[in-house]
Amino acid sequence: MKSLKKFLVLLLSVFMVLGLAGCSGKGEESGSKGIDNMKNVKIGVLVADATGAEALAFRSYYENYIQKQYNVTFMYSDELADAAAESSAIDNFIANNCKAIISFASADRPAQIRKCAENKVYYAVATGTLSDDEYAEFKDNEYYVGAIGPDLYTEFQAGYNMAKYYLDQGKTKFAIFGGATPYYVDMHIYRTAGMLVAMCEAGNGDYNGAKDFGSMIGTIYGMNCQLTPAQIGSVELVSYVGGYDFDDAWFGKLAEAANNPNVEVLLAVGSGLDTFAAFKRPDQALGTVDSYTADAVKAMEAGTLNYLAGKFSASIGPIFMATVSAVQGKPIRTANGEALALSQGYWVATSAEEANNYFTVDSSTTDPAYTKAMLDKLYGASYDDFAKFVGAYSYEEIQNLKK
Amino acid sequence: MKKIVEITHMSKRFGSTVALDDVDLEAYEGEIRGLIGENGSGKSTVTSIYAGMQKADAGTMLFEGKEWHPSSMNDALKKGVGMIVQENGTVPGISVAENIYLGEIDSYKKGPFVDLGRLNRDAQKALDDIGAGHINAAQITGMLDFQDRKLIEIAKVMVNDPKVLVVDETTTALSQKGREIIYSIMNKMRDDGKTVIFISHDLDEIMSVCDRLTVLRDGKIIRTFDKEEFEENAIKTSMIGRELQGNYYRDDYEEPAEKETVLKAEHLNLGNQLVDFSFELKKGEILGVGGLSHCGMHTLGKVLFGAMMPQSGTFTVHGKPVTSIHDAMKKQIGYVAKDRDTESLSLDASIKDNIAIAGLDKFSIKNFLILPSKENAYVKKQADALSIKCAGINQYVSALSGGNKQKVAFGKWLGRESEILILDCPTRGVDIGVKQAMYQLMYKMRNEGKSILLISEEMAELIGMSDRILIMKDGELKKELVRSRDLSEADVIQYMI
Amino acid sequence: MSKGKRLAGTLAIPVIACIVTNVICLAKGVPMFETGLNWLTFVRAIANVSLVTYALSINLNSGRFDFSVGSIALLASVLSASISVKYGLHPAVMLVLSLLFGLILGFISGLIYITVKLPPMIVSLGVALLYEGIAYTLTGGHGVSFVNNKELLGFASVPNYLLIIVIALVCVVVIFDHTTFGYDYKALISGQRVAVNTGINEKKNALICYTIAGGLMGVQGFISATTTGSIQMALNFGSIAPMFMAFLPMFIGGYIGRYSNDKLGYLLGAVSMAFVSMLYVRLMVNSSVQQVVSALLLVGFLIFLNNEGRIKGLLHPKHEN
Amino acid sequence: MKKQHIKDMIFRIAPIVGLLILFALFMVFAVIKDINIPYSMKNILNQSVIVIVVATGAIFIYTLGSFDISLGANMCVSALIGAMAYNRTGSVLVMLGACVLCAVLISLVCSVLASVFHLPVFVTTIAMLSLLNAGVLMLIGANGTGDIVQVPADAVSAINTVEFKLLVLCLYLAVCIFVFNFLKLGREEKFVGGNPECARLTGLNNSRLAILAFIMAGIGVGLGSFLTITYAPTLSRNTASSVGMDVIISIVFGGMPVSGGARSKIYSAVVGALSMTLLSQIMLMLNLNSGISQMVKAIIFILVVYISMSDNKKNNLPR
Repeated sequence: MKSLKKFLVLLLSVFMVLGLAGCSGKGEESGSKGIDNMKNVKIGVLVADATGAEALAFRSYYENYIQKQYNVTFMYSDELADAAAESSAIDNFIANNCKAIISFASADRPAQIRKCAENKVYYAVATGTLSDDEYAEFKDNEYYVGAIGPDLYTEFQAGYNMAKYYLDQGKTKFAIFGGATPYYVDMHIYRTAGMLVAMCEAGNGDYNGAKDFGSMIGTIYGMNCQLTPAQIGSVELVSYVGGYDFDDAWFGKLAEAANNPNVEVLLAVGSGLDTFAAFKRPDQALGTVDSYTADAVKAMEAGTLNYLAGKFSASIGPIFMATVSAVQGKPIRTANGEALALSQGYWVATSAEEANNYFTVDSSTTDPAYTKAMLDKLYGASYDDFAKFVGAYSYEEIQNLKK
Repeated sequence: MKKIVEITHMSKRFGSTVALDDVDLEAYEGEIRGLIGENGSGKSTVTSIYAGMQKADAGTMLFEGKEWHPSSMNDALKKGVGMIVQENGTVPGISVAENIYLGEIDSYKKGPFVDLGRLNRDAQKALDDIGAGHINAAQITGMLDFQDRKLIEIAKVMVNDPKVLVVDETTTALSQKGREIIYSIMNKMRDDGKTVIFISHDLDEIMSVCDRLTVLRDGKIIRTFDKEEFEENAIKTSMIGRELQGNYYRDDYEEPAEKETVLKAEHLNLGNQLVDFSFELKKGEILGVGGLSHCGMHTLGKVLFGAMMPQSGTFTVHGKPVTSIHDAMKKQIGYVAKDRDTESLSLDASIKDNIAIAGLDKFSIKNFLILPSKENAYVKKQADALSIKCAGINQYVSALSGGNKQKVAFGKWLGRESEILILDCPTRGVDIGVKQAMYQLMYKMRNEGKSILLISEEMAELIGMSDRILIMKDGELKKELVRSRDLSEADVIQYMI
Repeated sequence: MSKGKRLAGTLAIPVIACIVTNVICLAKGVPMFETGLNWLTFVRAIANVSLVTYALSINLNSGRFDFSVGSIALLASVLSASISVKYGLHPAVMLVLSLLFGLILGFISGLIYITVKLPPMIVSLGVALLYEGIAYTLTGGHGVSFVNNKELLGFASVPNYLLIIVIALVCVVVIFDHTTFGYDYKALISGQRVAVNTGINEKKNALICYTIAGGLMGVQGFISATTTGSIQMALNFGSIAPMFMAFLPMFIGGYIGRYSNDKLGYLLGAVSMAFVSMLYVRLMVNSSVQQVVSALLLVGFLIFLNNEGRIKGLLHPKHEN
Repeated sequence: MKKQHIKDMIFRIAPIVGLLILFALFMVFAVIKDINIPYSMKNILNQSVIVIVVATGAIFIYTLGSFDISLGANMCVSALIGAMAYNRTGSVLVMLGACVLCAVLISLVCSVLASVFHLPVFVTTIAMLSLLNAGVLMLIGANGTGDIVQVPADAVSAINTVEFKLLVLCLYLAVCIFVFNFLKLGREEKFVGGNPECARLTGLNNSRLAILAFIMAGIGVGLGSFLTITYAPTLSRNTASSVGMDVIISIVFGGMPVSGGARSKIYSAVVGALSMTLLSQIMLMLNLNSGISQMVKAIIFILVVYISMSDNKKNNLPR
């Protein structure tokens, strides 16, 4: 009995010594500000999608590249369906002592930022932006690191460019898959609007009275986000399908929309490969916003797909560096001390070769688009350098940066 | 005589209840052996184990001198031991033929498929063989009445030509014709040198049918009587373990003191169950209703309690019509249903829950709030009054014996101080001890001025207890008989069939 | 029942569905069947719905509610598609693999049920979570995509679907109406206690039921997968959705079963639903309207089913009394 | 006799033991992983509270032996209506009223529909689910602010505290416990669940009781939707989408028999919901991928329910 007590006392003292040593060690480390000898930073990642190809590519970049190169640990949330789930996930991360949160979830960004700021946790938006009002509210908050990603106008532009690509080839008969448009999801509404505006311009007509960026969005909302086919001047939107119902009627609608004998081009605001591709005839063209996967490349090679706009997975590298910099006390802010608000667009591939180049870089876990060497330069960088780096996001520019 | 069935040191427990306690039993070729005992005495348990329905905890069984371990009822039947069970032993949703060959369809395979033609032909023959040729083998069993379904079970057993046949309380549910079929089968088996084990709680019947009689009590064998030793009082005494005190039924033949009509039914019609049925129930009267199983008397009970609506006709209590069960209860009517386990009680609930539920409005404050103390007092009063044998009022009803379950069902309505009690087969499956207590209770209530409608399939009970007896046939009132010393079962039966 | 009455009772609902939907379509100036594609959509809907309906009804008729059917379709198709894509297998082989994996997964699900002896609904909740988790883990969350595999996508054709529909119907009818297993199954449905006491092996029977249901769902998973060439992952009961499309055809099947065979009834229920689906497709009805209409149809039919006597009474008032 | 008694006891307390074990495990990992324990405790309460409230109400439906698959959808609609009511009036009380009223109304429609037309309750809730999902899309469309309906965050931040939620929870729980154990209604509900036919023949009005049970559950859903708004004032079509299944899982995990009846326990919801939240927290600390953590969850779920409920005495398989 006595010996047991002794043993316990011994054990306890050993722990205490270890603990003290640990504490002092930490103190030392936090003193030095180098990115390579910082102590481990836990970063929580909020995801609204745990199964999409794009989401998984992003996750792979963080977990299989960044986490191996830097002394950070990523904690991923479950798939977050609503604002309440986001709030819970942030609470979880705070409880687990995450120092920063990078968010891919957008049900309620202001609430996310407020909660993080209250708890002194840094917060950054990956692949998205805040609205102007939201930015005005949070830009001066020291815990709001900022956002890098396509803003809604960029989304609009992505849709516009995709439709224009085919319109320039003289195509006039289109089918559109509107994705989450019927669920009032802005990202998809703006892409759809972009496509329709391009058609209005080329066909010299209007879609239910709208023909430009401003009026088109209003018109779509006016239709309760339930679009219908229409003649747009000399161009025709022959068929339209929205939603993700996955029931027989939905499959039927997709098949009918794609297989309409008049349709020349299929446009998808997202997941074109999972929806239209299987129903497409060889004489038709297919363009989609999607990510660079092996399947997409194969589809481009096979001619199933002709136009692919996608985010590259490493595009979330800079926001990571901005976040880590902030955690380490070297925040990257504008001259006025405001949070980052940088737009970054898509990589667009119109040939199998391009797509393959993009995919090779994008899927690499050893030599991704943004390597450690490139990102290191962003650590505590000036705003201008940072913005310049982010702005040069096209494939060619990045390849040049690498050299 | 050759010993064919031999059971030694058999024990069986159900949870905390000892169902069989070191039982030894044997039966011989060429005899009809009676098994008698109160409910819960273990007579069904011992035979059902022997027939493969369940397993014993301890003991050995021999059949024709060899070790006997049936894996199921079908297995036992195949090897020569068949049993006709007390409760419903057929599956309603399948055809008669499928029931007769239930679990043995394998032997009707033609290639990978079932040869339905041969199945139906064989089944029809089996039915014809036992004299039940009026049943069509291809019919869905659920469409038949209880008696025909019993006959199917008999056919199912007999088609296997068993050496030992167990008949468990089957006859109570049968009409004269059904009984004759089963008696003739039993007699034929004995004459062929086979063995019948006959279980019944009807002492008269068992004494007339059996060659020897074994009495069980509390899971133990008490005594075996040979035919020449048969004597009613001796058997009864060994069944309940003491002398029966007082009379079994009431022994007065006075008319009820009061003439006030409490319940009046006029021209009730409901399908073929009630045809222009009219009667009056007086205060302080036991009114018996008798007939064959499907004469409509059970429906009558439900209608009078507001549980079924007649298509036409009226019935009133003190001149006011009854519109629903709830209304019937407000008018102080109580109803003990025929099917105790499914209609009268909630088995997975406690004694307290079951008794309290009918009297919530009696002891709750403002018909709303329940205080545990008041509730316990209310339930305790009923449990004590009925002397329900239990570990406590929180015991689950499922753990009680049949008689005690029935007491709980009575308790529901006694607590409400119901003025009119509709009792549908109140002593069905209840042992003699409890039965006697129930009769005394009914009599006491009658003398307190309460009115009882006693629906029963037991002639003796109707004759012994009722002030008047209504005989029903095919939904019609055939005859009204008034209480008298001279009334015999034959008098009653002639109007039923 | 006379032959005429049987025929009328059997065909009434699908014929009404056919007429009503076609009339609505024509009124809108869109014929329901114009191209071969329309037929393909129609037949695929029948195949999909009938398979799920058989699978769900097998256990539901025995009082076993199964939330896991969708997850079986998911996991079975993930397994078979992964293998088929990797080794470039023929669609027929993938179909057989889906069936096999479905059978195995159904068997495992049944095995868990008879082992733990918990109410099937609870077991199926656990199994659904488990299978979803396995499917997710196996594919790293990616699901399986074979958009470029023209051969596998080429399976989608009217004759192929018809073949599946016919084979599935023949199988369930033979298995459930003409084998000893089927006879025992029916006995267990309506008289569980009696049947078990008589010596029918309930556990074995339940196991076979789960296995068959699993196999059917495996095939359904195959059809779903080869429709678009991609299998989407589901977590947190995301896989239970297919179950909901089976309820209405199941009730319709139960009704038709009174006049003929309930399995045929399920198929005809699926046919009726396919007409409704075609109506949605041809008129491009948006999904919220679609949901409302489907819900109303379900409630409406149930009201009809549960109040048939009363409705008939209203239509033909009795003159006596 | 004694042995049986002890066995019964074990079964009865298994869910609570499970909760304690999970809590102990949680504490062990919390210490190892050096997490912020006080914050985590608050967080666990925060996350469980909504499911507990809704599930406690739902116990009334489960007690009857039926269940409602449309609870989550009902919550979403009620929350949307509540939020819209706030935006019209600016009053939190009105929002609370609208939430509860709407939820009760939906429950009422569902149960009355079932009772008037003699429909099986469960199937009615399936149809209700579709209707409500369509209703959600229409409400969001009618609101006209994109894919979300929002209440200003500062409007509810004052009551978005653990203390307030606990207060609501305790009040509602107290009411439910009171109704369940001390009112005629509770007794009758339990009795109907045990044997509906016997209940009918004892003068209980089963459809009236079903309607009352749905009203009790509706109040829970209404409070749950109110708490959802205070916790996350931005609502979308996915709001509360997981609540429906969370409620079923929690209630079962907490030891409630799915067949209802006399053995129903009102505290199942509390035990089950807390257990499930603890389990998720443990998974999170271990940082497993979503698929694996779901598999572990499934296995633990089946095991715990197996220990607490399985009835091996019965010859027949449960249905």
